[in-house]
Amino acid sequence: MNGFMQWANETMFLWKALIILVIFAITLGIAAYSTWAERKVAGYIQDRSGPNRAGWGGLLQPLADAGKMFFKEDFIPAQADKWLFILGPCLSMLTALMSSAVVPFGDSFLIDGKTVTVQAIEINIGILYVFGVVSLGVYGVMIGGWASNNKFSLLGAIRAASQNISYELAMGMSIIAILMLSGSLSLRTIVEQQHGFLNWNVFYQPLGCLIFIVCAFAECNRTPFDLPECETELVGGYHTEYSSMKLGFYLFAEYINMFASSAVTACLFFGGYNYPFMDNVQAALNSGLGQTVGHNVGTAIGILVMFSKILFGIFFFMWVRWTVPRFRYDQLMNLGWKGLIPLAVVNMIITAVSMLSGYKLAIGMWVGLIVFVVILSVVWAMRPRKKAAILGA
Amino acid sequence: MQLTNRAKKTDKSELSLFERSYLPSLATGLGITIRHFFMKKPTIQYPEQKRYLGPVFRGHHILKRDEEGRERCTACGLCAVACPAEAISMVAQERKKGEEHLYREEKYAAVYEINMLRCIFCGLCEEACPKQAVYLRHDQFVPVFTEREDVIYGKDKLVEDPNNRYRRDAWTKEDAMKLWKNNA
Amino acid sequence: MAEELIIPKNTTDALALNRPIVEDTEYTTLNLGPTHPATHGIFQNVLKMDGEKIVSGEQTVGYIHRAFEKIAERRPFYQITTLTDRMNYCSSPINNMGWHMTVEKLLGVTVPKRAQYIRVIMMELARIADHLICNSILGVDTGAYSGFLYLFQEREKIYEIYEEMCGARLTTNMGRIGGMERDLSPTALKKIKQAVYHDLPKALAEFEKLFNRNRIFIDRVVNVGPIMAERALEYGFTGPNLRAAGVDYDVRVMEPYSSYEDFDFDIPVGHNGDTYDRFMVRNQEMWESIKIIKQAIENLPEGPYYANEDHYYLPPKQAVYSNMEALIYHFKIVMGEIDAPVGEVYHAVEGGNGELGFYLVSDGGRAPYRLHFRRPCFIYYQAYPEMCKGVAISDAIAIMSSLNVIAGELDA
Amino acid sequence: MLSNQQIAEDILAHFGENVKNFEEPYELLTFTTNRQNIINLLVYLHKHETFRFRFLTDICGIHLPDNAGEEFGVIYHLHSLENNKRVRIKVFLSADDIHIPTATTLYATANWLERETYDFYGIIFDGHPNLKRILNIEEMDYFPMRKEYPLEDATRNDKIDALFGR
Amino acid sequence: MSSVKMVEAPEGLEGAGFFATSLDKVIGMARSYSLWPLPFATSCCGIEFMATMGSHYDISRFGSERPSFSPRQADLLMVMGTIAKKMGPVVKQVYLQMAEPRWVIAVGACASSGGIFDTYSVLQGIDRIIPVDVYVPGCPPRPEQILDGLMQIQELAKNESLRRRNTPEYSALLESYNIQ
Amino acid sequence: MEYFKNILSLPPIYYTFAILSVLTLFGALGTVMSRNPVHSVIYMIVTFFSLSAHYILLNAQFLAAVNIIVYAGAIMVLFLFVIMFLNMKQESEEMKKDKIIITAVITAVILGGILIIFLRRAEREPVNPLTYNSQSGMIEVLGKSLYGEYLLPFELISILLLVAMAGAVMLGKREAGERHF
Repeated sequence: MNGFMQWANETMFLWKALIILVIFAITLGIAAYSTWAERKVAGYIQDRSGPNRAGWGGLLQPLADAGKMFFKEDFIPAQADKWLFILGPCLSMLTALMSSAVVPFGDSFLIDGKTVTVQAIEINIGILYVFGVVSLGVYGVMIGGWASNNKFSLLGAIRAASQNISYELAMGMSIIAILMLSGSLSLRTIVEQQHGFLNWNVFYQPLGCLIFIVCAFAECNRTPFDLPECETELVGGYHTEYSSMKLGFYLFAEYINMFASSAVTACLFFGGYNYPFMDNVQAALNSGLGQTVGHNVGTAIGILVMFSKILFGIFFFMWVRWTVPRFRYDQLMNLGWKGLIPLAVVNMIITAVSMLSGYKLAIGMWVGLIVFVVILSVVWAMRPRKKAAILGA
Repeated sequence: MQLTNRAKKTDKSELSLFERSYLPSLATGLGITIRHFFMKKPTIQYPEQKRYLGPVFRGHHILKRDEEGRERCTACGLCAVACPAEAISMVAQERKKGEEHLYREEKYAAVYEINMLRCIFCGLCEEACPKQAVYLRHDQFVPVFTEREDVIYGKDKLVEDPNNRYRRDAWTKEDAMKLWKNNA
Repeated sequence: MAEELIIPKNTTDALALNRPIVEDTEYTTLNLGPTHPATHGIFQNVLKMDGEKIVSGEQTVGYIHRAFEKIAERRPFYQITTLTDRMNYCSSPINNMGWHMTVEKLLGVTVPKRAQYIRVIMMELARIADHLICNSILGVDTGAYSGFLYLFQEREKIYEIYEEMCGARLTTNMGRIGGMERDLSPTALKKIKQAVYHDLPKALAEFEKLFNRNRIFIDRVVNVGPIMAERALEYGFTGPNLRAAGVDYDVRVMEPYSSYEDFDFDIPVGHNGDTYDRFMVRNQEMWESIKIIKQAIENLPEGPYYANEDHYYLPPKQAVYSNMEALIYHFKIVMGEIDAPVGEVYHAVEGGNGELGFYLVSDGGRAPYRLHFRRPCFIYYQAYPEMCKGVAISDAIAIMSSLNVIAGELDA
Repeated sequence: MLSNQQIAEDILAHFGENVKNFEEPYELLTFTTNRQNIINLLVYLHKHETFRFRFLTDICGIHLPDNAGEEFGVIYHLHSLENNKRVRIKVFLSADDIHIPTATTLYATANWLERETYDFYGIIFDGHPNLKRILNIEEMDYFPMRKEYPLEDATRNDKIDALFGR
Repeated sequence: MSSVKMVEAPEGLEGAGFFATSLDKVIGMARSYSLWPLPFATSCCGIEFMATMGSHYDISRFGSERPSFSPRQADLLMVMGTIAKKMGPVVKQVYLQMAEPRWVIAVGACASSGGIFDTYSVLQGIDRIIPVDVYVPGCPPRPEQILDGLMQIQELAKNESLRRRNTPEYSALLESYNIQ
Repeated sequence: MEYFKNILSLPPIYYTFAILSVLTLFGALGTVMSRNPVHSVIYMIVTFFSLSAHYILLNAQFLAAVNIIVYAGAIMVLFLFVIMFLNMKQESEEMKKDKIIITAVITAVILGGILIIFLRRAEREPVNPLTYNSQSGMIEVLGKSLYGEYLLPFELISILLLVAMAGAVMLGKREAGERHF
């Protein structure tokens, strides 16, 4: 027992456990309130007021939904594969919750002279971990969709599977350019490299960022890529047969995924917990409050910045959802395989060339991009044309 | 096939490279939606806020009384005939002596029932009534029902309450037109 | 007419309600409907699928068959409006006026100019309302929900106009044999002006910005479910769906009724009859309708809003109460005892979905002897399996909503 | 501009005895033919160089129980879009032999219209690819639009029929 | 927004730092603000339901804007429009597929009683095949009336005991409709 | 008894290893034994997971992650995908059972024999804790050796994969002008 205490003391086990718990709770909380936010945002975008009866401004809405779902009849269809039917939503929820483990939400706190990083686990293959977890996320959907023994569910599951696999490729390739820049797989290192404002990867990797965000939409099954569950085609898609809390898990997992992908996007491209003039702020804090307290307050500000980025990311997900129509299955595949993957390769080449050229990276990237666009336009202008310049001719 | 000289082809011109990149339409779309995000909402907070339904809205039925509080209905049955849903039924009765203060005409409806779930609120009964007795209120709905037994409204629910008279600006369309002229 | 009615033994519910639902367990069939969210109204499409591709399809209709034609044989002429209102409920005034014009044709009544203009205004408002729903629902079915709610706000304004006119929003019952039930009130006129000069153009322009050049949307609808003009004519297409295929057939121009010859408007036609063409034609038609309404308001003639025909048009209430002759007419009209001539008449109007025809056979009685509705939806929906052969299920849904199949009209 | 007179004369010249009862109610040329000639007539009008009646507007049935020997009618409305001209063709059938050839070979539209007519009146269209009920349930064993069947659902019990006019 | 009626806290025992309420009430309230409708729209009333979902009336204020077209996920079956006899079995099937607790609104004259369509092909009210909780009159009802119906269902949900769906009375009710 | 005492005194890592091994074997057996192909795939995923855990035990983080991403995350998804597609069609008729059993037994005997022979012949060098490089499974070391020492085979494999990909595309493109769903 003594040994354990010593070990715990050395590794700051309790603090770490506390941070993990807090991150876990915040993830769940944000996901729960994302459902409320989604309804509110949808309402405001559509000139409605959204839920406003359950509590002030409808704030109790997620609780009402959860309460209802818990006490709803738990229904397993007779023809369904019982175990897999239960396994599906659990897997979905599990993988969704796992992904935020390696996200650095803030710098570090100084406690008792020891440094506690604001991150659940720090591993040096952070991106690969995220990637691995994301690639598993599709199982929940596939298994659930298949086990329901319903044609609409199965179609949804199949769509989900092919969509997720396809977009993972483009996503991975867009990340490779980031890895080339940073030379590390650790999310914390990548975030630390974007210290300040102009160092954010989005300025070095605009194209990569775009591809990554598009893929994030696809991986989260959000409009315009919500084919696995699109209401007007497949009724409910993979979760057509689900009721009660199992359905709740699926819906919840979607929001957790949104949270996780916003967090990862913020870390990879938007500087994570970094914000403009943070050095000045930190210096002012340090001189005002002393080293320890100043550092901790600075970290807290960083965490707030990180969360505001994540929340904006979630808002962006919703904003896009209520704006655009969705793709068709084959168009989605075409976009992934014939659009995003080649673009990601181009992005890699541009990055590589600009790294080798030795010019300041950002300039090299932008020049490369402009050259690419010019070439593309020239090729486009010289393509053989048919007589009638109408759509689809 | 050209049949007239008024045909006009719709626009179906090809997309430019820029438009093909998805980005311009996405940007305009996002612009439109965010503008709506900050717009004033037209939502009516219904149970608290009620909307004026227009001067001739066809709502809850009412059997009018005249100025002296007598029932106007003479049980001629025209409303029942005019009703496409056959929702109105009535039993006529001769007015007895001493009931002149209750009924305006010599005959009156002893039973007057409307099946509120059959009724389609088309207003034909109001139009058919020669005695201006039956009206569809412009200010009140028929409430929702939870029991099948409640849906047939008898005279107790239909006849106007003398203490809480139903008022409207114009009782006929001719009156309404006069009103417009006066207001103009 | 047969003397005695034969009561069929099995009109009881039992027969219908104990029907087993036959579910096909073979995987490759997909039952789209009858309660599928994209079938808006209710009809069933049994699709044979190869993965996401539709190999063949067959529709079952009649899920809300309400026997309009049978009811019409038992109702006096003026009560049939309540039926026509519920036929194409997205644009009920058009059906309503179409029916009244048919009866007027039979009776030989001439409607005053003002009433005709008011009818045109109402019918064009209805056309806008109809196309608004169709186009915005196409948006919903392709995944963009917001446009639908933006346009529905405009529909709400059209409802307000109806409500001002007649007191109901959807099933208006606003026409009468020989004219209109009510005159256009100053408030209604103000609201119409506000709608056609300000709100509608603004909302439509915004909607077009949201969709017309949006590549995701264009990819979803261009070359989806095209139907060539010749085939469309064979299938009896009319209205926007035929015009999308390039045939400029419009009843309003070919056989003008209700003074349509007074108005200057274009007939938008499409290129190859695909979903995009149908969408664009409807969009363009809304602009044309706005044009027509503007002209109608500007040239709205003074005068009576109903024909001075004591036999068909109810006398004023005051007169009924004081004037014996008026009372008799009133009774006769309400009882349906108008002197209808024996004869048959076919009248067509340009409904929201195409040529809406009324074939009326009268034997001089109080009700039509036979009344047949030529319902455009019913006729062109036959082409659906052919149009969705070989496309993906998402396309099939886009095609269905662009056809604007209204279940009430489809099933009669 | 084509006049009804011209069309009528041309048809008479071509079909002679088989077409009769030419009328013009409300300026719509109406005439009657028999079931042996209806398809020929439709084909003739369809192929005709100047008439070009290529658009089938409508097919519907009618029941005339008091018309012995001709109890049922099928009414075709044709439209020539180029000439903007409509014609109405009627065919009457006896209740004992209620068959008529299908027009689906000529018009795709006719398919459902004929099915509807069958559904309502029980008129059998010979050669129809899929002649079964369309609007009503298939178990139904009568043809509801015939005059001898009542309109109402027999189970309604919330109205008083004694009121006059009903 | 102050004019909006908010949820009132459920009645319970209140004391210093102590607040107890029966589970029934809390869950009833949760259910009532999270009624996911299954819009079974067949005709005109369906269009009015669209209006109810629209910006002017906004059914989402009551937490009911998520239409569940899958009967498993729906709490409230809103039958809107004429139900023909051909459709009857489908309505029943959908009702059977719904998970408890489930409520049914018959919106409009046609669904409630057949309306003007007293004909051989139309079901004279859906309460002949499934139990109906609330009838909304009108043809079609205005969105306000549809909202009234929804609020009535909310009342029912709030006051329903968690055990109601297991009681013999309830199974007797279902039995009378031939539903096990 | 002695034996059990030995077991109890083993360091905890051995327990982990033992549990993982049991899990791996359980997954593997499940893959083979389950009748439902979808269940097989899921058992196989379990196997891959426990294998990845083995890699982590060996301090090969990169390999573990890649194993999950590539095998569990992509290849098995494709497997499942294909199986779901197959299941849509009617159940294929049952094959002759005894033939399968005979074939399986013969294959198992041969495979087992080979394994046993090779394992017995194999010589293992004991790990020298002094010279052992704990970073050898880490990504930097791996990358350096892949792009340095083994550059040629690495590039050759990539070309091979490219060729295979092109071939797959060609094979997949059966009908010209057909839309792909």
